[in-house]
Amino acid sequence: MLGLILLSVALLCASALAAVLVGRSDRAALSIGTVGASLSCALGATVALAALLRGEQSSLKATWPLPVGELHVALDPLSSFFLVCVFLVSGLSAFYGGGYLGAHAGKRRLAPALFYFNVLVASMAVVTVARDGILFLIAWEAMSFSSFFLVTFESEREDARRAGMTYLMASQLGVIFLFVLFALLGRGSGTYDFDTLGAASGPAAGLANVCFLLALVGFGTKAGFWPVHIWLPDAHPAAPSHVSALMSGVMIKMGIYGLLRTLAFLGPPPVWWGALLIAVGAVSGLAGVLHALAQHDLKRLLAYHSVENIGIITLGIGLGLLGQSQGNTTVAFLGFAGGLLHVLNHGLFKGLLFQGAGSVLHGAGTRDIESLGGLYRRMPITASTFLVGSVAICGLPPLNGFVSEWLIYIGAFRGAATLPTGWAIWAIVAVPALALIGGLAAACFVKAFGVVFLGEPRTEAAAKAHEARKAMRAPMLLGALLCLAIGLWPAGAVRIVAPAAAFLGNMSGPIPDAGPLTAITRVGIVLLALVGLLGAARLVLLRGRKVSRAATWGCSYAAPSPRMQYTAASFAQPILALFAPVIHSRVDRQGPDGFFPAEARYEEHLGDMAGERLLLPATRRVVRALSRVHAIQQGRLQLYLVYIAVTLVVLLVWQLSGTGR
Amino acid sequence: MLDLIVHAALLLAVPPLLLGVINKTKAWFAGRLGPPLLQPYRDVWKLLRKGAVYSRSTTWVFRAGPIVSLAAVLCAGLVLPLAANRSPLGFSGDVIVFAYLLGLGRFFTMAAALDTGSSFEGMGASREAAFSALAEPALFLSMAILCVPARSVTFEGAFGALPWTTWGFEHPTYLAAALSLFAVLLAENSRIPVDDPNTHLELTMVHEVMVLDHGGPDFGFVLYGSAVKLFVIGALLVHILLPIPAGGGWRAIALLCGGEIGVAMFIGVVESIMARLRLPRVPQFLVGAAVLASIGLAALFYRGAP
Amino acid sequence: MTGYADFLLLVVVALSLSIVATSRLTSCVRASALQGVALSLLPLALWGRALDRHMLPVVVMSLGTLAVKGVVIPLLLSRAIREANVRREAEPFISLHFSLLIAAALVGFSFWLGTVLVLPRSAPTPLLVPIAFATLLVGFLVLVVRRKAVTQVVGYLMLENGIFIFGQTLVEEIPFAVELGILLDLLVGVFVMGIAINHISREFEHIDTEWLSALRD
Amino acid sequence: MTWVLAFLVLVPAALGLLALAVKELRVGLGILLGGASMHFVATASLWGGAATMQFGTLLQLDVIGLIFLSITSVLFLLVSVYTIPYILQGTHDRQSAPHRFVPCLLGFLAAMTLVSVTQNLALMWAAVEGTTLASAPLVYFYRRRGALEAAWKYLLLCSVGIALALLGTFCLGIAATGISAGGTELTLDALSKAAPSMARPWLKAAFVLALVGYGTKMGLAPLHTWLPDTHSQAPSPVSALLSGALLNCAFLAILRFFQVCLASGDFEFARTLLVVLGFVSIGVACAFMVGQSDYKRLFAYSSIENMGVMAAGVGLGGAATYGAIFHSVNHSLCKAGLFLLAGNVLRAFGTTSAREAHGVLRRLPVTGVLMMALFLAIGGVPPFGPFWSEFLIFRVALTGPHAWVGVLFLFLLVVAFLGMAGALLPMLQRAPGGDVARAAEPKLSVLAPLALAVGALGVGIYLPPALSDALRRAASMLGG
Repeated sequence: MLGLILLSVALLCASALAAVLVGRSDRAALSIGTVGASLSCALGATVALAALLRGEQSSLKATWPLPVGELHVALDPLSSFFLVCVFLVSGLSAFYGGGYLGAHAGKRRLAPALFYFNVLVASMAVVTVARDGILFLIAWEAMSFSSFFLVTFESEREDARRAGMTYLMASQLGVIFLFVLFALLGRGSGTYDFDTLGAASGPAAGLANVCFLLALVGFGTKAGFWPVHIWLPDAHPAAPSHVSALMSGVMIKMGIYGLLRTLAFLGPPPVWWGALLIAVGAVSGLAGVLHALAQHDLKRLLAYHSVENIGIITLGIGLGLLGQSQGNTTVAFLGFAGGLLHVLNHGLFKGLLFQGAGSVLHGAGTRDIESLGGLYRRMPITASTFLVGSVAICGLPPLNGFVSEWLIYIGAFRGAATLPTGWAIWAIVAVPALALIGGLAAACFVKAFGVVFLGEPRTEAAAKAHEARKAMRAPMLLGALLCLAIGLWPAGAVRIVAPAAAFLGNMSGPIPDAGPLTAITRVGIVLLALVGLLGAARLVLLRGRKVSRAATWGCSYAAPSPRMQYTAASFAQPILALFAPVIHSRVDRQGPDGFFPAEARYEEHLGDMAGERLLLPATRRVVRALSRVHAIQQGRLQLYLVYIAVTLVVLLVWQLSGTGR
Repeated sequence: MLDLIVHAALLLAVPPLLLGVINKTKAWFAGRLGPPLLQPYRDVWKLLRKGAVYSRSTTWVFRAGPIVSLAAVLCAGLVLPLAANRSPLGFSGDVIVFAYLLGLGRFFTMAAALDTGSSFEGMGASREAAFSALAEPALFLSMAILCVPARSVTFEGAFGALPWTTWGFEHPTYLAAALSLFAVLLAENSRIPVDDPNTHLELTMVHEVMVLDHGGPDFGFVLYGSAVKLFVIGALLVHILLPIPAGGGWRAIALLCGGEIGVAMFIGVVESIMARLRLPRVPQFLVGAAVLASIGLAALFYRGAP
Repeated sequence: MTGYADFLLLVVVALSLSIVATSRLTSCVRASALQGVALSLLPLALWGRALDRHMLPVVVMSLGTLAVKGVVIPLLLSRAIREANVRREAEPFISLHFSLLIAAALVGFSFWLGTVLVLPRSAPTPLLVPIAFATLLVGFLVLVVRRKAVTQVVGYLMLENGIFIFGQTLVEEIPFAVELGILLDLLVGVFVMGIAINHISREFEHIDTEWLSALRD
Repeated sequence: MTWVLAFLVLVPAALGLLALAVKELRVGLGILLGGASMHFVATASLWGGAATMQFGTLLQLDVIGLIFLSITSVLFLLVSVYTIPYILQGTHDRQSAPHRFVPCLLGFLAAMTLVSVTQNLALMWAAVEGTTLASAPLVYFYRRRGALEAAWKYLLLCSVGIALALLGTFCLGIAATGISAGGTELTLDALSKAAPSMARPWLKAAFVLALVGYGTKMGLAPLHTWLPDTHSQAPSPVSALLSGALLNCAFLAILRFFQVCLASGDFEFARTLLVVLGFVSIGVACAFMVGQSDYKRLFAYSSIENMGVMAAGVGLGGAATYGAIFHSVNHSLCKAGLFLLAGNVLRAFGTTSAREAHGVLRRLPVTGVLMMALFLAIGGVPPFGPFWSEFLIFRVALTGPHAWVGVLFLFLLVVAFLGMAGALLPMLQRAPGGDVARAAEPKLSVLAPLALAVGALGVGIYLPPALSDALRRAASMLGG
C-alpha cells in the first residue's frame, strides 16, 4: 500500500519534471503534466481508500545522507484519510486545470504552473505520510513554496505579487512556530522521529501546553484561523482557479492535519484545549462568513468561506478533544468524525465552487459579482453545479455539508447533556455558533448564486459569457455527484471517517455508533420524492392551461434596466449593518450639496479587521523600527572608525576588568 | 400505518384552517365580519386551477422555488411528531434535520426571488436572509433547552421528558423556550410584529414581496407552504405547552388541533393589538428571543439539570 | 640602556600629542617622520645589550624602519600635500584643544591597560606596553577627528608605530622574514593609500574626506 | 607531496607578475584561467593527502585550512571562467585598466591561499593584509567616484582593523613568552602547546584584538561598515570573490585564535564574544535588508548576516560548530553565484536599483531562474545546503540553556529572508518595462552561477562522505 502511495508521489514528481523538460511547447507540457497528475491522483486515491478501509498500518524507513533525522514514512488511518482527501480533490482540480490552463496556452509559459502544481500535490502527500520531523518540515516548506509560485503565476499583476508576498510572510513566520515546536519536542531524545515523539507518552504538562499553543499558531496560520488567516483572502483569488480549488480544498487542511498529528504526541489533552479550539472555531467561523458577506469578488468571497469552514472543522475537533479529555468516547468520536468528514466535504464542495468561479472568470472575464448576472442561461452546467455546491456549503440537506454539521451538532448536544457542567457549557456554545454560521452562510450563498447566475446580466461581458470547456465541466459534474452521494449515503461516508476518528481519540474496541445515519438517507429520499411529486403535480395542473411569458413585474415601472436589479452589496447590507462594529468598513461619501449638486457618490470599503487593525499596523511598526537602524550607516569614514574604536574599548574593558592584579 | 395516515392527514388538512382562524380573530377584533373560516382552502384551490405567467428573465430555479420549499416544509412536518410522540421520519438527531429543512425551503424561496431580477423581490430576499439568519440561534437554543435535560436529540425523547406534573415557574426554562420559539414562529411565518402579511406597500414587505411574481399553481404552493410552515412550528410549540399523550389517539389529535387553533388565535390577537416593528428594530426582537433562550439555558445549567 | 629607551618612548608620546595639537599638515608629516626616526632608534636602545644574540634582526629592523618610516613615507605624504596643495586642516570634527584632552584621557586608559597587561618576562622597560597602547589610541584619535586624507594616513602610521613598539618585546618570537613582510606591507599600504589620495585629489579637487560620504543607507 | 603548498602560493604570484608584463587582454585571461585551473587541480590533489602536511617552517595545512582553501580555489576557478566574457565585452567605462585586472586577481588568490595554508599567525597576518592591498585596486576597477570612495574606505578601515589584529598577534606572542625557555614561535602548534599556562589577561586581550581586527575584515557588525559599499561598487566577479572567499579567510584567522583559546582550556569568554558579535551582525544585517532597494548592497548585507550566523555557530559550540563550517561552504556557493548573477543583471539593465531593474525573469530567463533558486537557497529554504547548516545551528541554540536564543535566531533569519524577498521578488517577477525583448546571456556568464547553484542544491540533497567527514574533523578541532 505505502509503496503504491510513494509510487504515485514519484509519478507526480516525474510528470512535473517532464513538463518542465518539454516546457518549450505549452501543449506538450500541459498534456504531460495534467495526465500525470490525474493518473497518479487516481491511483493514490484508490490505494489510500483501500488502506483506510482495511485499517492498514505500515511504515518504511531509510537512512538519510545528512547528519539529522532519517527517512521515515508510514500509513495509519489518519494519514490514509487525509491522503484520500488530497488525491481526490487534487485529481479533480488537475483535470479541471488542464482545461483551464488551455485557455492560457501560447500567452504564457505554462510549464512552471504545471510543475509547481504537481509538486504541490506531491508535497502534500508526503506531509501526510511523513513520520520524521525533518522530512515533515521539508515537505511542508515545499508545499508552501510551490503554492507560493502558483499564487504568483500571473506575476505581472501587482495584486498577485502583493498577495504572494503576504502569503510568503505568513507562511514563513508561521513555520517558525513549527520549527520551534519540533525542536522542543525532540529536545529530550535528540531525534525527530514521530514514533519516539509519540511514544514518550507526552512531555511534561507545561511543555505540552507550550507545544499545543505553538502548534495552534503555526498550523493555524496555514489552516487560516482568525486572525492569522490574513494571507488567505488575498492568495486564493490571485491564484489560477484550479489552484485556488486545490489550496482551499486541501492545502489549508494540511494545517488541520498537522494540528491533529501534533496532538498525538502531546499525550492526554487537558480539557481546556478543547474549549480553546471551540472558541477559535466559533470566532473563525463567524468572522469568516461575515467577511465573506462583505465581498464582491467571487473568489475572495469563497476564500473567506474557507476560513468559515475551517472554523466549523475546528469546532468539531474541539468537541472531540473535550470528549476525549473527559473520557466520553461518544462525544469524542462524534466531534472528530464530524470535523474530519467536514474536511472531506469542504474539499469537495469548495473545490467545486472555485472551479465554478474559475469558469465564470473564464467565461465572463470578471470576478466582480456586481458586474455579472443572468449567467444561468449562458452557462447552465456551471450554474447548476455551482448551485449544488452552494446548497452543500450551507449545510442543507440532502447534500454532504449537512452530514458533517449534523454529526457536530449531535456531538455538541450529547456533550452538553453528558459532560460535567463546566465543560458542557463549552459544548453547547458550539450549537448557536453553528446555527448562526449556517444562517449567514445561506444568506451569503443566496447572494452569490443569485446575483451571479440569476436575473439579468448587468454588463456586456456578462451578456456575452460562454459556457466552460468540456474538460472543465466534467470535474465539476463529478464533484457535484460526489456531494450528493455523500449526502444521500452518510453511512458510507462515516465508514470512511470512522477509523481516522477512532484513531484520533485513540479508542480501542468497537467504533462507537454515529447515530442512525440511514435515517438521514430516508429523509433525503423522501425529500427528493416530495419534490418530484410536487413537480409532477405542477405539470399536471398546468396542462391545458395558459402559460405565458412576460417581463418581470416592475410595479408598473415603464423602463426597467438590468442596473436596477438588487446588487450583492445591497443584499448583504442589512446583515452587515448589524455586524458593523466587527467589520472594518471605511465609508467615503460625497453627498449632494448646493442648489445644483454636481455629483454625489458613496463608496464603502469593507476591509479585514484582523488585517487592517491588528497585523498591518504591527508590521509597519516593525519595519519603521528597523529603518531607524539605518542611521548608523551614514557614510562617514570617521564615524565608522569610531565604531571600531568603541567596540574595541568596550570589549577590552568587559573582558579585562577584574583580571588585573 | 394508521399513525402515518393520521399524521399525513393532519399535516395536509389542518394548515389552511389556521390562516382562517387568524383572519377571523383579527376581524373579530376589528369588529368586522371577516372572510369565512375556510377561505384559505378556497384560495389555494382557486390558484391551483389557474394558468401561470412567467417572467422572461426567470429560469427553472424560479419554478423550483415554491416546489422545493413546500416539499421541505412537508418533510419537516413528517419529521416532527404531531398527534403522537412518534413521527414517520423521526430518529435520533431529527431536531437538526427539522431546522435545516426549513432552511432549505427558505434558500430556494430566496433564490427564486432573485431569479426574477426585480429589485423589490431582491429586497425581500435580503431581508428574509437577515432575519432568518438571526432566528436560527433562537430556534436552536430553545431546542437545546428541550433536548439537554432529556439527554436526547430527538423530538420524541425531548417531548417525553417534559415534566407535566409541575409546570410553569417550577421550570421557567421551558417558558423561556416557548417564548423564544413563539418569536421564531412569528419571524418564520412573516407575522406582525416582524412583517405584515397583508400590507399593500412593497417597500415594507418581507415575505410577500418575495413572491410577487409567482402566480397560479406556484403561488398556490407558496400559500399552502406558508400555512404548513405555520402549522409545523405551531405543533412544536403546542407539544411544549400541552401534555399530548405519547400513544396518540383521539385525545391527542384533539389536543393538537385545539392547541394549534389556540396558537393561531393568539397570533391573531398579537397582530390586532401590536403594530409591526420598524425594519431596523426587527433584529433586536430576534436577538432578544435568542438572549431569552440562552438565559433559559444558562438557568438550566445553573440548576445542574443534566 | 633602558634610560635611553624610556627617553625615546617619551619622545614618541610627545610627538603623538603634538600631531594631535597641530593643524598644519606639513608639520604633522614632519612630526610623524621624527617619530619614525625615534622608533628606528628604539630597537638599538632596547636590545643593545643583547646585540650579540640578535645582531641581524635588530640592525636590519632599525635601518628598515628608518628608511620606511623616517624617509620614504614622509616624502610620499609631502608630495601628496604638494599636489593637492592644501596647507592646513580646515576645521577638525573636534577642536584641537578638546582632542588634546581626549588624547590625554586615552594615554591614561593605556596606562590602566598597562597595569592589567603585565609583561610576563622581565621587560626591558615597563613603559613599553602603556606607551604602545597610547600611541595606538592617539593614532586612532587622529584618524577619527581629522578630515584630510593625509592626516588620516598619518594617524594610521601612528597606529602602526604603536604596534611596532609593541613588537619590540617579541624580537625572538617573530621570524625575520615575517618582520620584513610586515614592514613591506606597511610600505605598500601607505603607497597604495598615496595613490588613492592622488586619485581623490584629482576627482574631488581636494583631499577632504568629507566628500567621501556618498555611499550610505 | 608537501611542496604543493608552496606551489599553491607561488604559482599564482608568479603568474600575476607575468601578467603584469602582458598588455594583451586575451593572453592575460589565458594566464588567469591557467593559473586558476592549476590551483584547482593542486588543491584537489590535496584531498587525498594526509590529515595535516607541513612545508618548511612557515607553511602548514590542516583540514580546516583545506576546506577554506578548497572553497577559495573552486570559487576562483568559476569566477575566472565568468571573468572572460565579463572583461572581453564588459562595460568598463573610462580609463578602467582591464590589463591590471588579471594581475591583481592572481595576487589576491596568492594572498588568500597563503592565509589558509599557513599556521604561523604573523605570516597569516601579513597574508590577510596582502589580500586587502591586492583587492583594493580591483575594487577601484571602474574609475568612478563611488568606487574610489569604496576603495578608500575599504583600504583604511581594513588596514586599521588588520593593525589591531597584528597587535592581537603580538599579545599572543607575549602571552606565550617565558613559558618554554628561549621563546616560542608564533605557530599554532607552539601556541597551543603553551596555551594552558598563558597569562589569561594577555590571552583575552589577544582574542579581543584579533576578533575586532579580523572581524572588521570578516564584516561582523558594527565593524562591517566598509562591506556594503565595497561589494556594491566593486565589479561583480570581485564582489563574488570578496564575499565568497575573502570573508572566509578572515573567519579562518579568527578561528585560529579561537583554537588557541580552546587549547588554553578556558574558551567560554571567546564563545560568548563570538555569539554576541554574531547576533549583533545578524540583527543589523536584517535591519538593512528590510526595504533595501540596491540589490548588490542587499547581497552584501546578506553576507554580513551569514558571517554572523557562522560566528554564532562556532560560539554556540557542539553540533553548531559543524553547522558553522558547513554554512561557510554553503554561503560561499550561494553568495558568489548571486553576485555573479547580479553582474549579468547589472549589464542588462545598467542599474543596481532593484526598483528600476524589473522583469529579470523575462528579460534574462536563465539568470532570473538561477537568481531565484540561489535566493531561496541562501534564504534557508530546504532542500538547499544552507537550510541544513542553519537548522543545525538553530537546534543547538534552541536546546541550549537559553531557548529564546534559538527563537531569536530563527526569527531574525526569517526577517532577513523576507527582507530579501521584498526586494528581489518584484525585481524578478514584475513585467519588464518597455521592450520585453530577451537580452543576450553569454553561455560562460551563466555557466559559473549554474555550477554554484547545482553545488548548493547538491550538498543539500547529498553531502559527499569525504566532505562531511572533513567537516566533522574540522568541527572536532574547533571544539564541536
